[in-house]
Amino acid sequence: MFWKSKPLWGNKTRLKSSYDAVIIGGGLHGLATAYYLAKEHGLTDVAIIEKRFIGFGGAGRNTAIVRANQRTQYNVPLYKEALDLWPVLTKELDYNLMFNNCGNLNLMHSEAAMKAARMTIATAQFHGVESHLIDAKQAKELVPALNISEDITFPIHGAMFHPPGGIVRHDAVVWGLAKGAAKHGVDIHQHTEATAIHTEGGKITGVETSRGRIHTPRVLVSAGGYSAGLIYHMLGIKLPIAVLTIQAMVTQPLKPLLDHVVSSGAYHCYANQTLKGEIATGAHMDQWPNYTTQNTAHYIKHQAEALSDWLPCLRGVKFMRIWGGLADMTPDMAPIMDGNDHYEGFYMDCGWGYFGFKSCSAVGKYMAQYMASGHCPDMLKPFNLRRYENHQLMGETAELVSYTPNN
Amino acid sequence: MNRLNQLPTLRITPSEKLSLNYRGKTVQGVAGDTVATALFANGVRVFARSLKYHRPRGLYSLDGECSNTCMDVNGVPNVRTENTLLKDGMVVREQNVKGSADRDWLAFIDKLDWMMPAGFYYKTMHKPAAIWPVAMKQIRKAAGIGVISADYQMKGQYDEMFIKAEVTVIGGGAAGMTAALAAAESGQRVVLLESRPHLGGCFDYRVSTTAEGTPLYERARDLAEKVKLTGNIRVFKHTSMVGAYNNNLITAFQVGKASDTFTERYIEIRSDSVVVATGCIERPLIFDHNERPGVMQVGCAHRMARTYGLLPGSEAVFSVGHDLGLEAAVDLFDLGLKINCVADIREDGQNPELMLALAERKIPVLKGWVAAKAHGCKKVEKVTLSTVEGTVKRQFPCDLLVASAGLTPVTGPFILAQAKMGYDSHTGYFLPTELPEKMFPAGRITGVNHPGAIEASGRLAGLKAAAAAGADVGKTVAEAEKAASVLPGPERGCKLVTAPVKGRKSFICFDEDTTIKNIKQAIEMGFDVPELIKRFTSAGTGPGQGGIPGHNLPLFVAKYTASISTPVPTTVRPPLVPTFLATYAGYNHHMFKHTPLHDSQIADGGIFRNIGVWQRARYFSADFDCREEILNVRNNVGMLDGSTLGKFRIHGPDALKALQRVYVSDMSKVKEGRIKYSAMCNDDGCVIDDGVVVKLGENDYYFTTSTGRAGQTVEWIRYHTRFDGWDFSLVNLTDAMGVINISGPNARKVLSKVVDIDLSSEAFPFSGYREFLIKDAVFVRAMRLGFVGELSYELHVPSSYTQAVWDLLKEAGAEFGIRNFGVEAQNVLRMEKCHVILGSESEQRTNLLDLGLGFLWDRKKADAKTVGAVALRQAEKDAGRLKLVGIRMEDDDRPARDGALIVDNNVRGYVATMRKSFTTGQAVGMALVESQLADIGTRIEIFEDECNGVRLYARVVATPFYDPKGERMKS
Amino acid sequence: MALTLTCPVCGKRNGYEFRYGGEDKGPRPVEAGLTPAAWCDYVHMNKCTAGVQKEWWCHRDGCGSWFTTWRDTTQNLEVAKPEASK
Amino acid sequence: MTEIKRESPVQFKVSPLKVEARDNWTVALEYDEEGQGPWLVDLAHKTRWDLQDRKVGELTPCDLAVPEAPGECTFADNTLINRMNRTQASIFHLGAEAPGLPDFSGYTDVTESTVFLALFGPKAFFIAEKLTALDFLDPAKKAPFLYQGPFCHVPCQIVTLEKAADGSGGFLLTCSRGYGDSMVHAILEAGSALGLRPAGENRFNTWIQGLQG
Repeated sequence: MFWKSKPLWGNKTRLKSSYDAVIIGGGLHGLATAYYLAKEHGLTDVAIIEKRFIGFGGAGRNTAIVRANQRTQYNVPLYKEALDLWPVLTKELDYNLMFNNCGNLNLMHSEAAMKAARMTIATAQFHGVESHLIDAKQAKELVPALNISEDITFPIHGAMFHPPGGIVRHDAVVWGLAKGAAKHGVDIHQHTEATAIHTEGGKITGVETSRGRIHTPRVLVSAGGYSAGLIYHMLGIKLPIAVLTIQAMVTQPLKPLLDHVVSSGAYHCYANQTLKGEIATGAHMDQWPNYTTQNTAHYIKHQAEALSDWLPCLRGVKFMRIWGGLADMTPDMAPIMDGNDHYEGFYMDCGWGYFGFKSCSAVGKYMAQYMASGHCPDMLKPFNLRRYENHQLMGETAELVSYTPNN
Repeated sequence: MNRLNQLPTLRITPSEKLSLNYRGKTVQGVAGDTVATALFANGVRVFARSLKYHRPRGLYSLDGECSNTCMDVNGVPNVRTENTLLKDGMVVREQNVKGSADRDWLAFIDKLDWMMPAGFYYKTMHKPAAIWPVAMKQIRKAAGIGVISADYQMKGQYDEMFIKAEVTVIGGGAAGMTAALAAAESGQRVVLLESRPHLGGCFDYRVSTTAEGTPLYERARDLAEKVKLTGNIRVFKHTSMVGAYNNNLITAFQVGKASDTFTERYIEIRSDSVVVATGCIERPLIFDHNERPGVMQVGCAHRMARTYGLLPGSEAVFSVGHDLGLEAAVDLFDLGLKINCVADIREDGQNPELMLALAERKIPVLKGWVAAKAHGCKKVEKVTLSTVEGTVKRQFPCDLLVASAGLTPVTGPFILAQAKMGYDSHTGYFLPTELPEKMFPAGRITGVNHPGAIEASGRLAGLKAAAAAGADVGKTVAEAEKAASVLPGPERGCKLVTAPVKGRKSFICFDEDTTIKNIKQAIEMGFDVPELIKRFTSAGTGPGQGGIPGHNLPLFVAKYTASISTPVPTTVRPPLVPTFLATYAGYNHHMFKHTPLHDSQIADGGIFRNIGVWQRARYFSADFDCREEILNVRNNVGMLDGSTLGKFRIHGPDALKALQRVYVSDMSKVKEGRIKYSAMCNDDGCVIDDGVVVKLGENDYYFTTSTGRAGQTVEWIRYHTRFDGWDFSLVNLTDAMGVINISGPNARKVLSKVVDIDLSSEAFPFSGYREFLIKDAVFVRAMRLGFVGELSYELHVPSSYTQAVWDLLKEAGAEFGIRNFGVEAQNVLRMEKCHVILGSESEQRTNLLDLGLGFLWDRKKADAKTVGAVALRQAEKDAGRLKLVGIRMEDDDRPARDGALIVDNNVRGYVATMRKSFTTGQAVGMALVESQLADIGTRIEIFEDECNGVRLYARVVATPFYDPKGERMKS
Repeated sequence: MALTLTCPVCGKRNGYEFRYGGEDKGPRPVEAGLTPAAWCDYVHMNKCTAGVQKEWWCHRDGCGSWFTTWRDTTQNLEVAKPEASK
Repeated sequence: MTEIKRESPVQFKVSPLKVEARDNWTVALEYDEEGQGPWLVDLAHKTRWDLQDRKVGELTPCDLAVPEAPGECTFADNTLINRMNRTQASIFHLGAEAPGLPDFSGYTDVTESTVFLALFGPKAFFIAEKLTALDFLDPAKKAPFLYQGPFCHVPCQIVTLEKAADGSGGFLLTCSRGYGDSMVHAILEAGSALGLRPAGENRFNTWIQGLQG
């Protein structure tokens, strides 16, 4: 009977003194990696160490957009696989992840942006991902609330329309993966803080936690925005990361208004309607390191100004709630997935910026493969840390870097 | 409905009639009414239907803590009608109903709650997978409350202000007013914010008296008068505080009165210190059907009568947990309400005077009793009262059930200001365990309820705030502390969480239709933290911003989970009151820069584009191919407004050193009378800017940057020299000079009609720089450049004269058919010459060498620590890089589109810019390709979007495509 | 606002008037013999301190000065220079 | 034949009642219905200099001292000197004529670089507070003083010449010339409810003559 209640991710367990693998961070990437380690690789003696509760960080703060229309050939296949996994996971986990396959519109506000979009669309199509360039009129047919007049700050020239994308219920992914991981034997330790990583002779030996020491030959740090600080603090490894606070907000719930995810780079703004009817919108980051996850007066006003321009009917709607999360930004807007380099048995999965949600399923799968075999799967090879000193930025952003926090 | 028109506490003007349209009928209200009170006066009891179960909902609080009275007003959804002032002619409709609020066809859903336990969405509707998309459509339709049309245009004027105050007081009740008066004594600037349209708070409607015997409403009006007469207090009424940020930035919005020029106004206040005197709302009493229309909180029932002159019912039962409830019962009885019973949750501790007053009126009082169930379908008809333990039950008829478990301090401002909140076992409140810096509580929020104590705490907080803001009030603070200490302190609060019920129809959150049973289900599934339960059950995430469940949810979770001993509060987030986007947006000024030629470029038919901060003419042709513009430059002469170009003067003893740091070339080789073209890189060696440098004198240079970099150039140079202590000065002259680019084989002929100097190629050669006067008045800096590949002069003219010089040239060029060309024509012209535009032919991965600009780099100045030089050296021999090449299509009639990919089995690069050249007839362009494809003659395969697998082919060719020897631009 | 910063020229101002210029890493390293790893460490790598750090800011919308200050990244507040700074 | 005329970055929608030709500028002296204030006056034609030098504090442009601390101003003989930072000052010539640029490399004539406006009269600062968070009415600040900061999002130099707690007084504002249209539009929009009107140079002269006593 589906209304009978029992604990979703098992009863609370004792922290053992030894595990085959320890994952620091009970977010989406940690949970997904644990799930696949246990399910695909038989590595079931895995502990997830979470300082607060699962889904506290970015997992519960993102606006749940999924898509696979990244810029480079390194990223598109990974995100495509992630996108394809939502229905699969829904079935595997027997948990409705509520994938709303509504498609994404990425608005373009200049000739140069249209050209950039064409390159991205060609890349998508080359990899078998559906994506099209449409003009402003076509965009308005898909999203009647759009203002395609000329008299706004950034008039709309067209859009990149990406039908396979959409929205997934992010909390459901957390709880579903936790359920799946627990079912395959993974121990989820909430309210447990990792305080140190132990090494000996260049090898990982254990993790110190607020509830005692764990012996383990493998550690993955997948603590979202906290990863870079934690890795430097515990192992002295510096990363090309700046941790920023990114904000999002919702309006009061409305009857259906937006049938697609709409976003605009020029306005630094996206908007989509949740299944509950709220317009979820956000994307602003203050351009300095900030671990607070606090929102700002500046931003909620900025967002209202931007939406007044391109979704003007929303002026008659009220903002209800704003919140913040962390985004760990790299200079080339691509993540760092690496392992067995500085220390044998040390793995990291970080630098996701604001792409951590959409990638989590596929990354869990490949990071699990990496950790189980010790060898980097081809899919993850381009994301190594050494690319920065080798002058091989990934090109996920076209923007010329300057002395922003990314540099 | 008859109004109680003579009460001294009224905030309505009964003689001033206003009308509104409800469900197609015109009904009357009076000035001072809210939309909801006007509807109530006209017999409306069911205002809305709930989100999930379509349960009837009525007036419950009057301060907008829930969506019960949210309606559509003038096409705007989700308006809280209970605290929106009535304006003449409003059109009001109910929301989320099929039929009407009174008769909603979807009301049957209420019976199906058993199908919808907490989180049921997660466990259903995904098997088989095909069901989900269908189900989702239905969910979307059912979800959401109001409707906004896609073409809705919000009316009204939206103002904004950004002010500074030494002290901001949030809440204009007795405590807030007293605090403001105290803080103002020292002459500081004080801002007082009150969410209701009038000051007075909980004194405003009460006839009980102060220790001196003054009725509280009179006392409030006296204080308000004093505030009004105090010059350094700025009062904002009908102003909701919505945000508190660190460093005590407070945000709020004000609703305009009929006489104001604004509809709503956004307010930001930078405060040195803050007094929070927000008082209390009521903690909802949880029992079965606790949100039936006719169930009302104490303050709501009381204010309906005292403020709006409307008796909230005819026959009432009270189920309360605090003295304010008893006080209201006495007063409402005196105003004509029949009261069948007053159940007080508390066994003892009641104010004896109130007990006496109830007895005198023969109102039965049951101590230790509580409402267990409200009966009636759309309205309350009777109530079951029960002992708190649930052992004995009794029923009473009534059409009004005044229900309130206790009080809840409005601590939102503290939570937003990052205060840690803890459970206070005496009051039962969540209070700050440590106050945020320079933030002070005053009044009922501290737990006091005695009128004198409320004022005393206000005075104390006001003085402390003034002191924190720098006023010298030490002695006064001590006196105020003493005065407050002798008055009654915080009162013990009622701790009851729910009536003795199972909770299937006991609502902890009205907005989301969350019941006690749902919460229990969530806890059993492992969600044991209130914050997680909130996410899982949605409780507290609706339009009421958690006003209803905020206090009860953590109390219930603590009670139900034995593992948690002390209740843990949930978070609140801004805006504390839902706020229109229109209000936040305010003026939304669009700030753009215009060139000195802006108006004439418009008059000439320019089609503009926003480029960064500038607006520029991109086309002067109806067809965006710009054929005529392009050919006129190639064959004749054209003029371009290049004023957006960055222009700078750098001077001082270390000016050259600074240039050597940021430019890749050796800038000591700049010759007088000549321009030097060079580039700036970032630390990755990626080119971020290019431009020319001119030497004006010893350690005195003039240089240009690209349009996009102009705003950041000064800080870039200062950044990269910040450790050096060099002595140089930078002056941004970007806006000081308009730039006229006159290009084409006839350019010299045109210019020579306007200037007196020798323009021959010998006297003013390519790459030359000259200064001269036009008409003996206009000082011009002239350069011979070749960006578009023709004979070309770039004139830098003082901005105020730019239009005059342009007009002179236009006049002089008339005989040659001179015409404008825009940015797109320039883009094609320069492409034919393979001159790069940064960001167009380059990206983050391409460095100076990749672009073929290595000739600009002087490797012999390592001491200069030139930005980017290290990266260039380290990456120089790396084969795996993208290189910029020229390509020509095999089919000249089929140019690839910009952005097309270059592929084999993998992506190997992309086309940056490509056009079919009107000049040469060839389809040519520039592309970034992996270095193994960069050799001339290499055949490359192009994958265009929407190509359906059909590839195009091109070859790498020599560059430039036009006038390879540069004879034309040097002519 | 939230953040305020103290410009050495203009005094305490709204944080949005400023541009962040990175963790303080000291002067540009000497070019000779600089390894790719050392170059990368200076240009790209950060400590990502969750706590008080010394950092660069430019008063972009004001006087234009570049200056260093101390800020607690867990509070997003400017703080006094810590006594025992490394 | 085209006349050589100079154009201001600022254009009001109303035409002036009285104008005067000066150094190729057409200076508006008076407008119709200037009202009771506050007023907005275009001063684009007034000469402005930038002065930068390591020893700027020791220089005496127009025989006036450069003030010591950033933010301080010297105002005398229709000349306003504003100390910007350690090495820089701006000089505004508010009279009818300006002296020639001194023969010292530290000076740059920046008259052409900026929009130059005066906003003064009753409630002048209640208009300002709709456009900037800068605190002009700070009791600790004594006029004249300089702020370098954002006004309607645009970096500006703003010199307060007079102020009172009731929001009256006035200030001079410069920002990049290109913003002229946007800035004037924004100021007039914010000021419309408070009666802000364009005014001519005469009214400005009366105001500053009063200030200089």
